Amino acid sequence: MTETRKITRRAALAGLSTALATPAFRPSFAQAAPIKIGVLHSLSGTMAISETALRDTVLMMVEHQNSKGGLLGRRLEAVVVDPASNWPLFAEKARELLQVHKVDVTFGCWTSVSRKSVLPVFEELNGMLFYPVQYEGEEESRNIFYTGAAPNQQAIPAVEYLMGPDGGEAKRIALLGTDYVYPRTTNRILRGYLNSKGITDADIMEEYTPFGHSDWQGIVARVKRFAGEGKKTAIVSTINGDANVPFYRELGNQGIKAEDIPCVAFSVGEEELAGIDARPLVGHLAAWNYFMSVQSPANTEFKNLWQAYIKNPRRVTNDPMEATYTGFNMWAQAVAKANTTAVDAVRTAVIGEKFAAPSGYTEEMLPNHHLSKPVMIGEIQADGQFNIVYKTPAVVPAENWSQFIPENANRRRG
Amino acid sequence: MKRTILLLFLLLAAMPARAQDAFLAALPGLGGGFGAQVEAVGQLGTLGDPRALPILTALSEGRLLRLADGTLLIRDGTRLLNAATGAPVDVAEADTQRVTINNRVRGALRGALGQLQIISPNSAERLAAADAIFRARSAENVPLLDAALARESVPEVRDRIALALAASRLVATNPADKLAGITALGETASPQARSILLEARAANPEVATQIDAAVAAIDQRLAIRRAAETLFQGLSLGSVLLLAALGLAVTFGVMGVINMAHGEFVMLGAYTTVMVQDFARDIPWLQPWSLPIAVPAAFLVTAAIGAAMERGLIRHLYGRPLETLLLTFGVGMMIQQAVRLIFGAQNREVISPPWMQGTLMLPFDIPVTANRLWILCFSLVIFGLILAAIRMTRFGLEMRAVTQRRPIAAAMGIRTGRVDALTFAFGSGIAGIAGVALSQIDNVSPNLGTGYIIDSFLVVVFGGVGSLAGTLIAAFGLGVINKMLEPWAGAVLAKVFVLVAVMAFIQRRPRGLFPQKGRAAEA
Amino acid sequence: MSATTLDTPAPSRIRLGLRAVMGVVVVVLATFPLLNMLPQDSVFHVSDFLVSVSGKWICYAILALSLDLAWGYAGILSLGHGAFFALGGYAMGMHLMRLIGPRGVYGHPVLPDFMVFLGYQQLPWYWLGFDHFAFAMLMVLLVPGMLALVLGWLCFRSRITGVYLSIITQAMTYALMLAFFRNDMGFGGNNGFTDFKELLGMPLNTGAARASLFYASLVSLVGCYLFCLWMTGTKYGRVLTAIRDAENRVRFLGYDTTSHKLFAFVASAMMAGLAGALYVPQVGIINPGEFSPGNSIEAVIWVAVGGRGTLVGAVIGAFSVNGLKTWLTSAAPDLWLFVLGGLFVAVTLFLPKGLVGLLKGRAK
Amino acid sequence: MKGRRLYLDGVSVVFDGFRALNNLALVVEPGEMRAVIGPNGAGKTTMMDVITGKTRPTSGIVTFGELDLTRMDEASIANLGIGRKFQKPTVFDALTVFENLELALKAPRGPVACLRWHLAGAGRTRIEEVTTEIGLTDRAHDLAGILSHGQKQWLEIGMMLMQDPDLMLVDEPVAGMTDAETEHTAKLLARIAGRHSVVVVEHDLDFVRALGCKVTVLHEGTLLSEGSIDHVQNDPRVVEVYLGR
Repeated sequence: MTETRKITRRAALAGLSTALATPAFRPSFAQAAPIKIGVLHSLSGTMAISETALRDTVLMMVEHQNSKGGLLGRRLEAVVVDPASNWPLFAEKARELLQVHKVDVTFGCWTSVSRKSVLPVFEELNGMLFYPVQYEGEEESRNIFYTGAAPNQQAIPAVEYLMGPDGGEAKRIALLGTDYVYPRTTNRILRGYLNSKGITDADIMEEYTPFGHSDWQGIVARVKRFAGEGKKTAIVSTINGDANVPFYRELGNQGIKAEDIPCVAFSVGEEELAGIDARPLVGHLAAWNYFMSVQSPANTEFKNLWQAYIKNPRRVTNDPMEATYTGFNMWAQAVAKANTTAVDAVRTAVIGEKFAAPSGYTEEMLPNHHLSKPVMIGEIQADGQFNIVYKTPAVVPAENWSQFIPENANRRRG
Repeated sequence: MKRTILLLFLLLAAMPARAQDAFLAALPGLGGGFGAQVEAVGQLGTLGDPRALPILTALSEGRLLRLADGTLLIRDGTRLLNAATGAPVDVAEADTQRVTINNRVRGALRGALGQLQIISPNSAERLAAADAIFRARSAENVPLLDAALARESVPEVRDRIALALAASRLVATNPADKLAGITALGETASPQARSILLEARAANPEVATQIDAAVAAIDQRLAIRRAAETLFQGLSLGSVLLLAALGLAVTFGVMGVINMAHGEFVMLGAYTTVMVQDFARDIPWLQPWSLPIAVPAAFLVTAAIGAAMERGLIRHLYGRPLETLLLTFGVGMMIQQAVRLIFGAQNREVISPPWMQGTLMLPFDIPVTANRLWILCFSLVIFGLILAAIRMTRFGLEMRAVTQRRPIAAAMGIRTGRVDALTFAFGSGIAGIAGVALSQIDNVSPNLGTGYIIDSFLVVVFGGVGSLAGTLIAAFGLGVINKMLEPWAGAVLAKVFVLVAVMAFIQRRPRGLFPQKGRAAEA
Repeated sequence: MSATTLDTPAPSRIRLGLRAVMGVVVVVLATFPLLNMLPQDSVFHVSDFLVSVSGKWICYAILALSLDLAWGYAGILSLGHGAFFALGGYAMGMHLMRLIGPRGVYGHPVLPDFMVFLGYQQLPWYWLGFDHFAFAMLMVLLVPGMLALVLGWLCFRSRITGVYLSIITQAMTYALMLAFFRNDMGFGGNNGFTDFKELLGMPLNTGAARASLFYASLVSLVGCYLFCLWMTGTKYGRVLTAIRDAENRVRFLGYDTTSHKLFAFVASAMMAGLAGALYVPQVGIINPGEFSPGNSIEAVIWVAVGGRGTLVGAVIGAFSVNGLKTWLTSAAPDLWLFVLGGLFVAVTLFLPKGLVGLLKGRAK
Repeated sequence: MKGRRLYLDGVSVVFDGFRALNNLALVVEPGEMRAVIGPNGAGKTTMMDVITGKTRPTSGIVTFGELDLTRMDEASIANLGIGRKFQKPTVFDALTVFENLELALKAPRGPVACLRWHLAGAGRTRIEEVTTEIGLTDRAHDLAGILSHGQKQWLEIGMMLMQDPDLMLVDEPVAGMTDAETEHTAKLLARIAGRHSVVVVEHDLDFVRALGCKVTVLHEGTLLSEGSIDHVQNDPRVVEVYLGR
């Protein structure tokens, strides 16, 4: 009981301190005007569950950078706003960050729709946004840098693994996803890929559910039947956020074992597993570009930094946090190189910038504003961590325009 | 029992020296790459050396460690044992590395463990072994299973061994064995058996007709089972709706208070479960009881908050239901954000006790998931308790008196204010209990309640405001209809159809399935 | 008894005062785009951000006005007004999508990007005609109007009132939200419509376009306000008030209350649709989130905070709550929900007549 | 005088097994004034509900002239020329006395007609007449909500007059009135009676006596006795169930 009370007070203090961290309250004591970092992540509403950790990551990086003496001799200052999981509010807050607070760079967004909502604002006002989440691709903007995975850096290697000897040589694939653009696109790309590998549409099951879907009995039972038709079956899950807990529970309770029907997920990381009893899920898979269990000096540094900041051993690191961390460092390197925070200069400077990321690989910002990243497959372990069973020997450059989408042939080149 | 031990002894004694060498030779493979592991596991399984059992178990449970020189160790509690000899070793665990496996190794392990465990004296282990062999199926296991079947005395285990034998025979080369396997598998209602048969069909064209017949027989059984499954799924969804709606049936149905913070009470109930569980985490004897303890705890916590809210805020707004709606919406916002700040926005882990995990078999081999079955029963028990509380206690009597004729109840000496507070607390407490149940199937996050509020209101209105029985029937009815529509329409459209149907129904019968009777309802 | 004693008296000072407040609000708003053109260092300079955000608030004010007509005057508490707003927004969004033409990512001459991408071969029939501005504007009013007509007719005819009506309208917007989230509906699913290029030949990402949309919204707000003012000033307005307070009694006077309520509800839905249509080009996105029941409840709260049953109250409520929200989501990102939630609680408990009630109290 | 006859026969209303009206018969001739009395729960208000369309009878015939009232809704029945004053005065509190009367004034009732409505000379004169008749001229522009109980009763009678109905159903018009007001009301109703049919439900026997009309006694939803006030007062059955206690 006492422990809970302590947590309460600490959390309340944390809340208060972020409130005070906004420019209205804190006197500026630096000689030069501080460099302003916009933080555009939902702190309330449905997406808060995922995005608050990214807010914390950026705040951690700002603190860390300041402890190293800031950038260009100037102090960094975070401007945190809450777009409240409301897409038009994202656009409004983006405009506010750029026009009112005049931020030099923004880290933000999780869902594709929030990114689509702010994209015109960043383009109009020539801002700079680092977007840290894996997404469906099919986009390119001079004002956005994508530090998460493109589909070729996550989905296709994962399915390749499932179809290989270590993954169980799957011949039938059930594509389960939340009904929005990321799963739809990813599955379209995967279908194209699977067809090219000789898996016909009869052996592909595709099913979509609404956000926050909590009753998976029927669908899991259908997957079981689908798998009961004589071919080795695997599940590819693009189920988003909240719906995963009930999905995995149902999977566990209906006795779907990873040895029989492995399930590989693209949106389930350490953070999501922290909310589930992972024991029945051991052996199911996830594909990311980083796992907390990666053994590398850069990761150790990242994890230590995080624990020193958050002071809660239960809080984990995950892929989008790593992408935020990498993006932040690349931006800082580019600012140092360009010797200014001006967007146009930094935009040029950041291309080709390399950073030894916590993933253990040296990642590079490509001219298409995406990163080259390694691909890793992890098996869920009982403690909610991932056991890395596969990683690409080298980084994979991002292809934001997929070759498996035929319309990309007549795409207008921007 | 004695017989098995004797048998073990005999097996061990009869083991030729060559085989013992093979055991030691196979062992290092376990610490190698995934390919080497699969091979080594396969060898150890076929050798049937009982010494392999603890090693393979350790490997599957992640307790097998490796020293830099390749020596394998088993972690047994706090001790480290040499895998080959079983002798304790004095090494710091920090110097070791855990041997990791992947799904392919896991599959091989299951088969090998099955082979080794089928002679175990423990019937549960033999059952698990039979299932493992059934899944792993290999022609090599036929003699092993034949022997196991001959000495098996527990009927349930016998059945499973027979099934595993059938599956193993299917991959055998002997045609008679094959046919026997097909026939045995065709007598089940198991989707795995169906899958195995279909898999074998391509490889064995000569028995295709028999396989087809067997599959058809299974399909027929499965169709019946599927109907039963759909019904159960519907009832299960209904029980969730019922739990979520019961609290509202009291606060809204009986008192007429529109509590938009109802979902937040459900969420608080779930967080109480988390807190009870965290509290019990370090107290071993308490651990299994954390869920049962959470039920009254959640009731008390949410009831207290409900009572405070009623006394502090809602009572000023009686007779203005729509304003209560706005007020409680505001309160809901604050509760949600408070929880987010205190517990964090992330999902919290709730551990299901073992009796709430996995699948249970009802008669006629209808599989139901344990947590959902428990929640279904739980919802009915809670429903019964509420009914009893309202019908048979003094409090229930006063509650009904106050809600029906407030001034007269007051004139008769009932303290109406107290009854209001208690009633609201009662309804809120039920919402908290619902939260305990929902923590077992849904996310425990600050947003937990938001998803249930509209459904709950619809259930109460559909059933007839003020009628608990109506709420019960509405919840189960909507659940079953939703699940019946789902395979055709998909999850989203099914839900949209149900919503539209309820709206249309309310147009026809504005007072729901079971309207409150009498003139009082029209006031 | 001379007839003069029964002449209708002049509007009370309070009422005139409220109208004056409305006038001031409109005039101040009207200067925003002009002041925006002043140099940045001028004290009177209004930032681009304030112009664009207040353009959005004006749309919310129209929505609040429409809700006030239904709730404050006719007693129909709709918890689904966000649906009408969103439908108007979608109609406008469809027009804007058609105007993108071959400028989309995939360069298809007719199909919007998301359709190309989901493998549509041709435009679904319900998208036809939306390339014409006039048709789209008609749909902005007709689609919400028709939905309100059907739903209202069913509900009012079966005498569904009060809480029941609220719950049904809430279920309606919830069902629509679920349906629009489906990609198979042909409305872009969760991503909805974004990346608009132009409207009436005007590129949308320019200051001029923003100012034009701002003034279009302001004119619409004034138009809707005057329309409501006129409507509530007629005998029809008094019938509505009478229905709100004692519907049965009005029936016994021989009024067919169903048609009266229906008329108000449809008019209100159309206004909400108009607000949505003005909102979409300004915020640059429409997605099914606009249908979420929470949005509708929030709109009700604006009206409650401002003061239901007074038109000016609805407008003031929309501006003050949204202004506060804009400010707090930056100034206190972790705590703003407490402030807003607390405000709702305080208003319902202590200011049942809203902020306008506070003004009235002062006046007396 | 168009004069239509109100005719009820065999009317029963059952709420959940409780018979509020039981095989009730009643005839009110055009221009007639009728008093209906009975103890609490005798079915007086239910009878009014049945006539005005608020409650559908479980069985029985209710006609007004040639028209079957059981098939019409409240608004159509009101437009047919049946006005009602409720037991508990219900006026529109948020409107002024004048506006209350204006709403009741006989005029097209549709939404569009209301939007285009202008109060013309004849209507205004009529409102003035009625305001004078109910003695509320001074309060014409006050909100109805701030009137006294008696004044609300008057206003409601005024609203009924504005409708110019053929048949008026008046439920307990003098409840809560002073003696002087009661007397005034009796005179007013008597004056009206020549032009309209009136059914008055009352408890106050002195008032009923003052009306000087035919009296119907209801008991347990059925007709117990009918005739002059003296006749019913001497009817032993009436004495037993009502007056005797």
